[in-house]
Order: sequence, then structure tokens, then C-alpha cells
Amino acid sequence: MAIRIHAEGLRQVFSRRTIFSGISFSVSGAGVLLIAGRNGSGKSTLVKILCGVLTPTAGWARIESDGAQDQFGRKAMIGLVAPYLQLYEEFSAMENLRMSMNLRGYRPSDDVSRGLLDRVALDAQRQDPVRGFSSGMKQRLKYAMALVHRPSILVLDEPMSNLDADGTAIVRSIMHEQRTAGILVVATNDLTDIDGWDTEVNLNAAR
Amino acid sequence: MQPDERYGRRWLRATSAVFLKDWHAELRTRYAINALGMFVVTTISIILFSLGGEPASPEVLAGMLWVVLFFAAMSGMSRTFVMEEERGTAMTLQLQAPASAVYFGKLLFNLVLGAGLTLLTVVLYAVLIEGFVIRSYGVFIGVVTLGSIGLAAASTIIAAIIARANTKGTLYPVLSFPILLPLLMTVINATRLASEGTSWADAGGEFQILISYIVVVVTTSYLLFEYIWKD
Amino acid sequence: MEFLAEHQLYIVMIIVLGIWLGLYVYLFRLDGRISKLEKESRHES
Amino acid sequence: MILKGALGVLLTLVIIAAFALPITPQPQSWLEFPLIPGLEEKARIIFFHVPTAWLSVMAFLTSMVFGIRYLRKRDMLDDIRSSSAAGLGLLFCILATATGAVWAKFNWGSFWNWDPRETSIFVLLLIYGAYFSLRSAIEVEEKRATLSSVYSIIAAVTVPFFVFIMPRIMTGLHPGAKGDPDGAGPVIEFKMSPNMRVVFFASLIAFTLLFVWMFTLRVRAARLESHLQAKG
Repeated sequence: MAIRIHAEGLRQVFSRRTIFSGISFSVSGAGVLLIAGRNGSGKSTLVKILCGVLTPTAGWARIESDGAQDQFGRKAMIGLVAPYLQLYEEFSAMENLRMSMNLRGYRPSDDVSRGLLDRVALDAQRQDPVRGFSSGMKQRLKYAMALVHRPSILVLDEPMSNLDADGTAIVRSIMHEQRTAGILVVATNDLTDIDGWDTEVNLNAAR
Repeated sequence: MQPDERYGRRWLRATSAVFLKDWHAELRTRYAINALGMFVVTTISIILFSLGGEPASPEVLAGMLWVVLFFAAMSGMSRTFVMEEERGTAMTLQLQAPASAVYFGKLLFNLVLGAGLTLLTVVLYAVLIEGFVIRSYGVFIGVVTLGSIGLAAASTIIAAIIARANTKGTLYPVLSFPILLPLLMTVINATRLASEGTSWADAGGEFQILISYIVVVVTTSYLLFEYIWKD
Repeated sequence: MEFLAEHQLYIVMIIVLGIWLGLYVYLFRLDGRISKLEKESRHES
Repeated sequence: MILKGALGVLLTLVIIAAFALPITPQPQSWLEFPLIPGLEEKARIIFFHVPTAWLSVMAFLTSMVFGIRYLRKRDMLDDIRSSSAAGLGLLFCILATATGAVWAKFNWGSFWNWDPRETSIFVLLLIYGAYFSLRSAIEVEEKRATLSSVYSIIAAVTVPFFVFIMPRIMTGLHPGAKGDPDGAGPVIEFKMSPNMRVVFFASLIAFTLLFVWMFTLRVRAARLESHLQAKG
């Protein structure tokens, strides 16, 4: 299934302060998009626009796919891992995943949840409430949450934050898998996080 | 996982997931149940103290009942949205479920909360306040049911608005009151009619107003919710 | 003056007229000043 | 320019006509108003009170229409228009309440009686108050524009319910209301003589023009302000 992210003339203004303007790019399936820029250059803002949770002041970002359109639209195609994305802390890891499947309209499956938790090495803590998790464990669980619906686009904002060496290795293998399965979008300052990219959007020059 | 299920069923699953999430979180902490229960008990005892055994007219008692319910709703019904915003989970929800599923899930939660609140208040009111007599039970039950649905419907959309603003608690009654005033005036009048004794035919106009109010508020909220929910 | 003392209504009318004319002059001058500023900002850009 | 001059002349004439023309039981000439039982000399306030009340409603609708436009087009200028209209609406709403309260004191004996129309204007005042407290609570302009637009739409769809509710709950005191012994219907239709109507509608037009003028001034000033801030 061919998939493409296409953005044209994106501009974002908050209270008359221009964050960025004139952003245009396009990435196609089995490609990696790198969003680079210093702190405050609007990396997270661009990520939110791509995920469809923020309407840009001007321009548009579309996801074009020639496969069957999912009724949940963009939500069904995108998985996001980001520091500002929070988990429901009063529930356990299993409950969070189960809830995620329900919210996305899928019939929940414990096997899939166990498989995902195994993947991010959290299977042993699957019944513990997330409240007691360390920030690295939460970051791992966010990866499991983002992969629940096998998204064709995986968006990672600061992918390695709070992760130890084992966690970093897991994320690298997830990234490797995604770049063959669909589109991988990474927003980061640390270029050692990723092993090469196809398209780069640099926000430093985009005022 | 079967992504090819019909949209209606997937939407229903998402809506009930939003509702059940709040419901289970509530059962674990019992915050709303405890706090709102005590709120109702406290306000009713204040009314009892201030009446001091003096008989009050049906108008005053009908008004007081809805004053208790209004402020109880104002202290409890903003929580579902404000909590999402405070914990930063609003975006998690936004990324996964359609906006309409979030709205109807939250509305359902507030409807259940409102039903519990109304039941508790009416029972305590009927037991503790002597002058409060109901002559037309059917009409009274109808008015209280529709009234609590309308209260929850208007409170839910205003809660969604204030959760996105910076000041959360203080603004809530200020914004809700003008919206709820038509509903409150109607239910107070209908409650008075029910306690004086009336027929379904005589209270028919009140029911028409209540039903159309609920329909109008829910439809408008459904149409506008996406603008509030999305940044 | 005697005329005014007998017809208090005219005193009210004069006060109202005064308020209205004051408001009118104020709005008129405000309009002029805004027009001037608009012209200046158009020249700059 | 011509409109502004016309407005100046028109409202001046309205004020003079409203106060100077005598009210007599049997009008002899075209320059005399007939006496309306129950209102007498107090009828003169109609020429100022009704237009302010009319404008406070019109301003609210204007604000809502620009709010809807903002939601559709996301143009900050529409939000400036929406909030400017609401600001003027609040001003006219206060004027209508004040002139109404004075009239009520002399006609019905107290400043406030909770008559249906008094209650309606009170609700409108509450909505304006809520609208501006909501706006002041939000710092990000885009969010402020969206939320206040949504709120004004929700308010606008619930307010019409009062039209059905009021008559069931209270009797009206306003001239032309159901409780008026002299008959029901808007006061303009059945009690005003033709010459009163001329002055009344002239006043309505003059006040509307005044509103439009003040509205454009506010919008232009706000636009200048945003231009300056965008530059600096």
C-alpha cells in the first residue's frame, strides 16, 4: 500500500507570534522524514499538525493513501510517541492498551497487548498501575500504545528521551521495522538517534 | 483486530470506551461520589437550618431544590474534561477516538452522574423537608428526569469550554448560568405545579420546552464540539 | 431664563443635545485620526 | 462622509422632536403627539430606550455571525469584529437597562420588577458578562477567538427559549405586553400615532447608523493595533 505525507505552505502563528512559515515537503512510503530545529523552533507544533490535532494558521498537511480509507481517518494511520503525550496513570499497562484498542474502535485482544508489552520488555509489570512506573518505563509503554493499531505512519518526537541502553536498542529495532513498513517521522535534536533519512525539514530557517 | 467492522459499531465501541474509562477511574477514587454526596447533604442541611422549622411555600421549596441541583452540577460536572486537561491526557484521547465519540462518552458520564445526584437530592429533600409535598407524582418524576438530562447536557459543553480556558473552577457557574436559566425557570415552575397538583395536559407546555431544550443543546454541542476539542 | 425654569423638559433636551454633540465631535475626530494612521501605515508597508 | 453628516443632523432632529413636541390629549396639528394613557409625558423615553435595547440584541447577533465566520475561515479579523460588536453591545445593553430602570421607577414604582422584558435584558447582560470573562481568561488569541465564538453560538441558541417561557411564568408590565389592560401587541403598532412612528423609526435608523460607525471605528483601530504589533 503506497502512502504519502504531503504538506504545502504550512504556517503557524500563536498570538501574532510566527512559529514557522512556508513549510512544504512530501514523503512517500518506506521513507524517513527528519524534523530538525533548535528548541522553540516549532518541532512539536509541526508534529501536532501532522497528527491532525492542531489546525495550522495557513497551508495544509494531507495524508494520501491509495489503500482502503479507514473510517477513523488520520487517527487510524498515525501512531505518536511524544513527551507531551500522557498515559492514564491510574490504570495498569494492560488496561491502558485495552482502552486504546477500544477507543480506536477495535475489539480488544489480550494476546496483541501481551505481544506489544513483550516487545518493549514490560511484560512483567503489565498489571502494575502506570502511576508507579519510572519515566523510562512510561516511554516504553508509549511505544506499545503507538503500535496498537499497526500504524502506517509512526511519528516520534524525541524518540530516546528517558530511555536506557536496552530501551534505545528496542526503539532502534522498532524504527528499523517501520521504515520498511511505512513512513517514519522523527523530530529530534540528536542526529545520532536515527540511522539516516530521506527528507529533512529544517525549522531553523523557517521564520 | 478487525478494522473492517462497520463504522457505527466502531464508533459505539469508542464512545463506550470513553465512558467506561471515566466510570472505572471514578469507581477507583470515588472522588465525585464522596464529594458530591457530601455537597448535597451539606446544602440540604443548610436549607433545613435556615428554614428553622418554619413552613415554606411550594414556590420557595421548588426553587431551593433546583438551586441545590444547579450548584451540585457546577461542582461536579466539569471534572471529566478538566481532569483530561490537567493530566495532559486530552491529546492522548484526541489521537485515538473521534471527537464525537469523546463528546457523547463524556455526556453519558455526566448523565449518569446527574441521575445519581438528582436521585440522592430528591430523596433527601422529600424525607427531610416537611413542607415538600408532591401531589402529581408522574409529572414530578418526568420533570426531574428531563431536568437532570438538560442540566447534564448544558453543563457538559460548558465544561469542555472552561477546561480549555486558564481559570477552571470560578468561570464555570458564570458561563453556565445564562445557558441554564431557561431550563431552570421551566423546571422550577413545573416542580411547583407538580407539588400543587396538576395534570399531564396542564404541564404539557413545560415538557415541550424541556424536550426541545435538550434536543437543541445536544445538537449544537455535537456540531460545535470539534472546534473546542481540536487546538 | 424664566422660560427654562417653567419648562424643565427643555433643560433635559439641552443636556441630551449637549451629550450627543460632544459624542459626535469626539467620534468625528477619532475617525479622522484613525484615517491618518491608516494612511501612514499603508505608506510604510 | 455624507452618511456621517446625515447621522449628525438626523439624531439632532430626533432629540429635538422627541422632547420639544408637546403631548396633548387631542392633537390639533401634525406637530403634536397624542396622549397615550398610562404613559403620558413618559412616552418620550420610547424614542431612546427602545433603540438601545434593539441595538444590544443586534450587536449580539452581529458578534455571533462574525464568530461563525471566524470558525469557518480562521481569520483573526473576524474575531476582532466579533469582539468589537460584543463590546458595543454591552455598552448599549447597559444603556437600555439604565433607561429602562428609570422609566420603570416612574411608571411602575420601582427600578426593577422582573417583568419578562426586564428579565430578558438581564439575561443578555449576563451573557455579555460571561462572554467577556471567558475572553479575559484565555491568553492564546486563537484559542480565545474559537472558544468565545462557540460560547456566543450556544448562548444564542438557548436564549430564544425565553420567548416561550416568560409568558407562562410571569405577567408583563411593559406597554403592549399581555398584562396590559389596553390590549396586547407591540406598542409601535397600535398606540403610536403616525408622527410618533416617524420620529421612532428615524431614531431607530439613527441609532443603527451610530452603531455601525462606532463598530467600524473600533475594528479599524484594532486592525491598526495588530499591524503595529506584527511589525514590532
